[in-house]
Amino acid sequence: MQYHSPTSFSDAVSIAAEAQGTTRFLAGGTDVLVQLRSDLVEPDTLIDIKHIDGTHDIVQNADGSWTLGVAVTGAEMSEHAELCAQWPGLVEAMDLIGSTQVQGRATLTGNLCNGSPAADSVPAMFAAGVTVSVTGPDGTRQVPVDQIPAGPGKTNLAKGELISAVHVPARGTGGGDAYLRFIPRTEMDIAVVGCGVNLRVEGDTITEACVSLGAVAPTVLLVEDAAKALIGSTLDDAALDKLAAAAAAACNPISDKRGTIEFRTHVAGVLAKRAAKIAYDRAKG
Amino acid sequence: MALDSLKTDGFKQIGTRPNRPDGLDKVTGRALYGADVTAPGMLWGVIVRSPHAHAKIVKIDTSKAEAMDGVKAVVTRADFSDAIQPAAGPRGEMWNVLENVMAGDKALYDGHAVAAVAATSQLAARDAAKAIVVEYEVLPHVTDVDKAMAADAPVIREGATEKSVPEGMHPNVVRYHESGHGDLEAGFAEADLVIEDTFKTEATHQGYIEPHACLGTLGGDGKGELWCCTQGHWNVQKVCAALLGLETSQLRVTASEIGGGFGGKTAVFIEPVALALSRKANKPVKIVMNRADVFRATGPTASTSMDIKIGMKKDGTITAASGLFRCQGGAFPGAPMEFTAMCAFAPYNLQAVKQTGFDVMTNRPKQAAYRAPGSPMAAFAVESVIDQLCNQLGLDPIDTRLKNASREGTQASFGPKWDRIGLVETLEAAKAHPHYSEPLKEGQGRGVSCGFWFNHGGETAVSLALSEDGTVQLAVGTPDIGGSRASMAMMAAEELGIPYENVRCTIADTATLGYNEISHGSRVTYASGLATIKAARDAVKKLCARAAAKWGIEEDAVKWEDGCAVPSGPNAGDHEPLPLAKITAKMGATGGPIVGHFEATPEGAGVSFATHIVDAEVDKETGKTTISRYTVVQDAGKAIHPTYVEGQFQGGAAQGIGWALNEEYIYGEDGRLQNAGFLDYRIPVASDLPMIDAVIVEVPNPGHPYGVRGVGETSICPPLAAIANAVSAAAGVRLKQLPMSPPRILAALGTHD
Amino acid sequence: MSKVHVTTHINGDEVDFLCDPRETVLDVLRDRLGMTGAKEGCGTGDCGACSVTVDGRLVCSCLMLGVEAAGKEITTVEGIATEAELHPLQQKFIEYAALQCGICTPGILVAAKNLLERNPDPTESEVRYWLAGNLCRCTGYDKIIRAVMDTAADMREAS
Amino acid sequence: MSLKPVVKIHLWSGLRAFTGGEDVVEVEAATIGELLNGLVARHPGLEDIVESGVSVAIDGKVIASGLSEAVAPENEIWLMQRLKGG
Repeated sequence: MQYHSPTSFSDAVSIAAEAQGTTRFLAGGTDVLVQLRSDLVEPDTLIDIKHIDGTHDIVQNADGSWTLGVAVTGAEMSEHAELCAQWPGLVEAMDLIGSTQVQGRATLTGNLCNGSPAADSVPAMFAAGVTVSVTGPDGTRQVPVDQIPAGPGKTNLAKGELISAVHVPARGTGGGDAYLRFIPRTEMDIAVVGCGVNLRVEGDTITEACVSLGAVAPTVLLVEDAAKALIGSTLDDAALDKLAAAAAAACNPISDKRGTIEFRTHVAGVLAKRAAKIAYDRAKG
Repeated sequence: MALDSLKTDGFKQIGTRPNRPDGLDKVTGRALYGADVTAPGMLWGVIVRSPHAHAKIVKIDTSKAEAMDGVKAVVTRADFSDAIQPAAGPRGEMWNVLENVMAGDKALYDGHAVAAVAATSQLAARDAAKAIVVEYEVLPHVTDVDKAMAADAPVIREGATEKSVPEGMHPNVVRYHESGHGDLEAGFAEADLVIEDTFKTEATHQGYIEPHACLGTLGGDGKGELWCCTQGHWNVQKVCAALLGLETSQLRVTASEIGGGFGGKTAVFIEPVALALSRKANKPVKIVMNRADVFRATGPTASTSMDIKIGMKKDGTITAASGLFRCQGGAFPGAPMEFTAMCAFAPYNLQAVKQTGFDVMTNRPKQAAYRAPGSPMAAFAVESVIDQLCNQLGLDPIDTRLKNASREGTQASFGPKWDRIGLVETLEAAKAHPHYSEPLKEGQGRGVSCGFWFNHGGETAVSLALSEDGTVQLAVGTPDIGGSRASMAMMAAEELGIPYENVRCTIADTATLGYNEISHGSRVTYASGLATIKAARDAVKKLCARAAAKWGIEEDAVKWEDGCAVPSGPNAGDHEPLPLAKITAKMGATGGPIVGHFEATPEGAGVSFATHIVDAEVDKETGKTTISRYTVVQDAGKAIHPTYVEGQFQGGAAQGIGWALNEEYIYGEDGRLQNAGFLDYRIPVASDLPMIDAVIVEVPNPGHPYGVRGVGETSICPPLAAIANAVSAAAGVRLKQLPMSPPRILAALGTHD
Repeated sequence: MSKVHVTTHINGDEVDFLCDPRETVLDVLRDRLGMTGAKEGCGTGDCGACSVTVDGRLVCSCLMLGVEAAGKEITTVEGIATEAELHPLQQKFIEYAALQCGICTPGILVAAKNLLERNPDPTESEVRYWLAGNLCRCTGYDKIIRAVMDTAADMREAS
Repeated sequence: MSLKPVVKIHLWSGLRAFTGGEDVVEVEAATIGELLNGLVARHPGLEDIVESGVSVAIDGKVIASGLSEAVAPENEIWLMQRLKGG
C-alpha cells in the first residue's frame, strides 16, 4: 500500500488518476481502516486529503449557505453552534455515527463515499438538498448528493475523481430538518432504518418537504410521495398516516442480521412520522 | 475435609472495602495482559481458519507462504501429537481439544483452525497466512439444534455418542441426562392450571474485551515457557503438554493479567499453536487473536430449545414440573445440558419433577463455559412459565415463589436434600426492597425471577511465606478475574492479625505451586480463600511454635491474638505478647523460613441463589426495549469485599441484559457466522443500562471458615427470565425466544406479518 | 514494502519511528514503541479500549494510521498521571472498584478525562453517552459512571 | 478384610438403563471411592460413566470429586453428574 498526503486537490487527482489497482481516499478513515483491518479491502494507493487547505473548514457563505471541508469531523460539526442551530437534523445524523471516538474522525464525505445504504448522514444530506463539489481530471463540478451513491459500496465517482467540498443550502426562514434512525441499542449500531425529513412552513402549513429513507433499499432513497403527503398539510393525523404509508411503500429492503423486510418496512413509516413531527416543530421555531 | 467452626462476625478485615493491589497498575496502563509482553527475537503467529461450516480438508499448500520474506515456520495438524485418540465421553475430551485447536481431516465450523504461520512481524504473518492455500470439499452442514436432531441432518461425527443416549436418536445427539422424582401424572392431575410451552435461546459469547493472546517458547529439548491470558494456567500446561507430547513439568506457564474470561478462558485455543510454531522456528512466538476470530472460533455458550410443563393449584402450589432441554454446543460433545436440566427447577420444592437433557452437535464452534453454564437458559424457560401461571391465577410472583421455595432439608429437583441455602432470604429481601413496591409507569412491565448455581471447589494449593520484616507473600494459583487478590490478602490479614497492606498476593506460575484448578465455578474466593485461611493458620501454628521455644513452654500453651503470639492462659506463664514481625526478624536463627501451606480439594462450595427484579419499557411501534430499573438480590454467604461482590452482581446482570435483548450468534444459510464483531454482536453499552442496585444477602455457607459462597456465576441466572417477564408484561404478549430483539417483539405483537 | 519515517509527540515527548503505512497508531504504540497501555479489543473502532487523544480530540488509535501521527500531539493512558500523583479519575476508579479485569480501563480513563475537560459538570446521561464507545464487559458500568460523576464533583469543588 | 457398612446410593434416573431399572443401589462402602467401586462392581454398565467423572452428594453437601470422603448408612447419598463451572 502506497500512502500519499498531497497538499492540493489537483495533486490528489493526479495521484488517483495514475494509480493502479485499488485506490482509497483517506479522511477520517473510520471505514477505510476497518476494511483494511478486516482484510476486506487493502488499497494499493491511499490518498490522505487532510493536508489540503480548507478541508477542515466550516464556512458560512454570504448567501447563508454553508461550505464544509471534506475532512471536517462529526465532532467539529456538533461543536459549531450556528450550524447546529440551522441544520440540527443534518448535524444530529452525523453525530449518530459511531462513538465519541469515531466522531473525532468520521466525516460526511467519508460516510457518503463508503456507499452504505445505512449511512446515517446520507439521508439527512439527501433531505437537506446538499450538493458536493466533485474534482477530477476534467476540473470541478457541483453534483446533488443523491447522485453520488450507486449501490451498496459503490459510488458514481469516476477514476481520479474525489469530492472536494460539501455545500449545504442556506436554511432560510421557516425551515426545519430532522433525522431519526432505528437501532436496537442506544449507540454504536448501524441503522436498521433511517429517515430524514426537511421541510418549510408558512404559518402552520408545510410548503416544501423532502423525505429520505436509509437502509431500506440498495441506496438511500428520496421519497417523493412521502414529501407530497406533507406539502400543503399542517401535519395532521391524515397527513402523517399518508406519510407513513408512502414511506413504507417506497421500501425495498432485505432481511439480514440487522432486521427483516417486514420490520424495516413498518419502522420506516414509524420513523417518518416521528421525524416529520420534530422537523415541523423546528420549522415553526 | 473436616470443617472448623464457622466464624461469621467480629472481623477486622472481612467486610471492609480496601483498594485492590492491582489497581495502580491497571489505571496507569502498566498492567501486563496477554498481548503486552515481548521476547527477544520474537515472531508473530497467525492462524488460518476455515471459511466453511463443514468441509473435508483435501490439501493444504503452504509452499507459497513458506517462500515469503520473514516466514519462519508453518504448522498443521501433523505437528501435534498423534498419541491422542478419539473416544466417546469425557475420555475423548483431549482429542476434542486437539481437534478444535487444529483441524484434522475435516473443518467442522466456520473459523476452525486448519494451519498456522509464524513470521517476523504481524503484517508479514498475516500476509503469509493469506498465501496458504487450502483445498476443501464442502460437506452439508447444520447449525440449528432442532434441525441437528432431525433424521435428515448431516452426521457431524460418528462414534461420539455416549452409551447413555437412548437408542434411535440421531448420531448428533451425543449425551443424555434424565433425573427427577415423584409421580408426574398424578401431580399434573392435581393442578388447577397446567401450562406447557416451548422456548428457544441463541448462543451468546462471553464477550471479554481482551482477545486471547499468548507468547510461547519451546525448544528442541522439550522445555518450554508460556505466557498467556487464561483462567487456569495449570490446565493450559496439562493440555499443551498432551497436545505437543511434552512432559508436563517441562512447560512452565505464567498467567498474565486477564482481560475478562467469564468461562471463555477456561479453554485452550491458541497456546499449543504458538508452542508448535516456536518448536519449529526455534524462536519465541506470539499469537494474538483478532476479534472476528474470537467470535468465530472461541467458545460461545450453548443455544437451546426447551419444552416446559408446570402444573399449579389456585393457591400457587406447584404440583408437578417437567422439562426437556436440547442444548447445542458446536461440533463437539460438551453442551452443558445436564446443568441446564439440574438447575431448571432447583429453586422449587417439588413433589413430582422430571428433567431431561440432550447434548447435540452442530457445525458451530466448540462451546465453552459461560458463567453458570447452562443454568440461565433453564431459568428463562421455567421462570417464564411460572410467571404465566402467576398471571393467569392472579398470584403475586414473589409470594408464589416463596410458597414453593427450596429450603434446608427439602429435596432438590436433582435428588439430594438441600443443606443450608439462602433462596428464601433473597426472595424476602426482594419483596421488602422499595423497587418491588414502586408503582410502574405507563408502558412499563415488571419481571421477577430466581436463579441457581451449584458453585465449585476444586484442587487448590496456596503458599504463604513470611518475610523478615513481618510482611507476607501470598502465592495463589487461581488467576484473578474479579479482584480476588484483594480478597485473599484480606483473609490472610484477618487470620494473621496484620494490616491488609502488609500482604502481597500474587498469582504464582505453574512451577511454583501444586496443581490449581481453573478459576471457574465461582470457586476462587471460596476455595483459594479457604486455602489462604488454612495456609495462614498453618503459618500461625509455626509462629506459635517459635514463641513457645523462645518462652520455653509447650506449643499448645501459645495462642495467636491480634497479630501476636501470647500465652494461652495463666498457667503458660507471664510473657509479653510477641508480635509477628519480632518472630520473623529472628526466624533464620530460630528454625528457618516460616511458610504456611495448604494443598487439598475443598469440598464444601455452598450453592447460591438469587432473585432479580426488573422494570422494562417497550416501544410498541418499534419493538425496542429499555431497561428502566434493575435490582439484584443474591446470597453471598459472606461478602469478603462487598464492593467486589456488588461488581459481580452488576456484571452478571448486565451480561444477562445483553443476552436477553440483543446478543446472538447469527448464522447464514451458508453456515458462516454473520456478526463476528462488536458492531453486530451487540453487548450492552453504557447508555443502554440503568444503575444496577445490588443487595447482598448473607446466609453463611457451612463449608467455608467464614461462610463464603461463590458469587460470580449465579448473577447471570435470573436476568433472562426476569427481563422476559418484564418485557412480556410491558408488551402484553409472551416472548418465548431470545434474544427479544425488536423484530421479534414486533412480530410477537403482530404489528406486522 | 517501504516504511515511513514519522515524527510525533507522545505524552509530551518527541518520538520518532518507522512504520509500514498499513500500521495503525495502536500498532505503533504497542509494537514499535512498547507502550502497551492502549489495548486492542477489536481493531475496528467498536470497543474503545485503544482510546487516545490526538491534538486534544478523543479517537480510537486503531482507526488512525501511524503515518497520520506526523506532527500531532498524542496522549495515552500512560500520560494521564503526573510524576507526582495520579489523576483524580485514576484515584477514584481504584477507590470505587470501577474496574474489574481492567482491560477497558485505560480507554475509559482517557475518554472520561477528555469529557471532563470539555464538560466539568456532565449529567449521568451525558457520561453514559460519551462513554458508549467504551465497552466494559465486567462491571455493568454502574461503578464506572459513579466514579466519573464523583470525580467531576470533586474536581469542581477543588477548582 | 473388615466388613464395610452397607450404604444406599441414589442414581439419577437416566442411569436406570444400566442397572436393570434400579435407581437405588446398596453397596458396602465407607468412603466415596469404595462406594463408586462397589457401584461399578454391581453394575458394570456404569463403569464408563463413573470413570469419566461423577460427583456425590452426602446429606446435601456436594462432593465434586473427592474419593476419600466418608460415607455411612445414615447418610442420604446421591450420585450426580460431575460439577464444573464458568
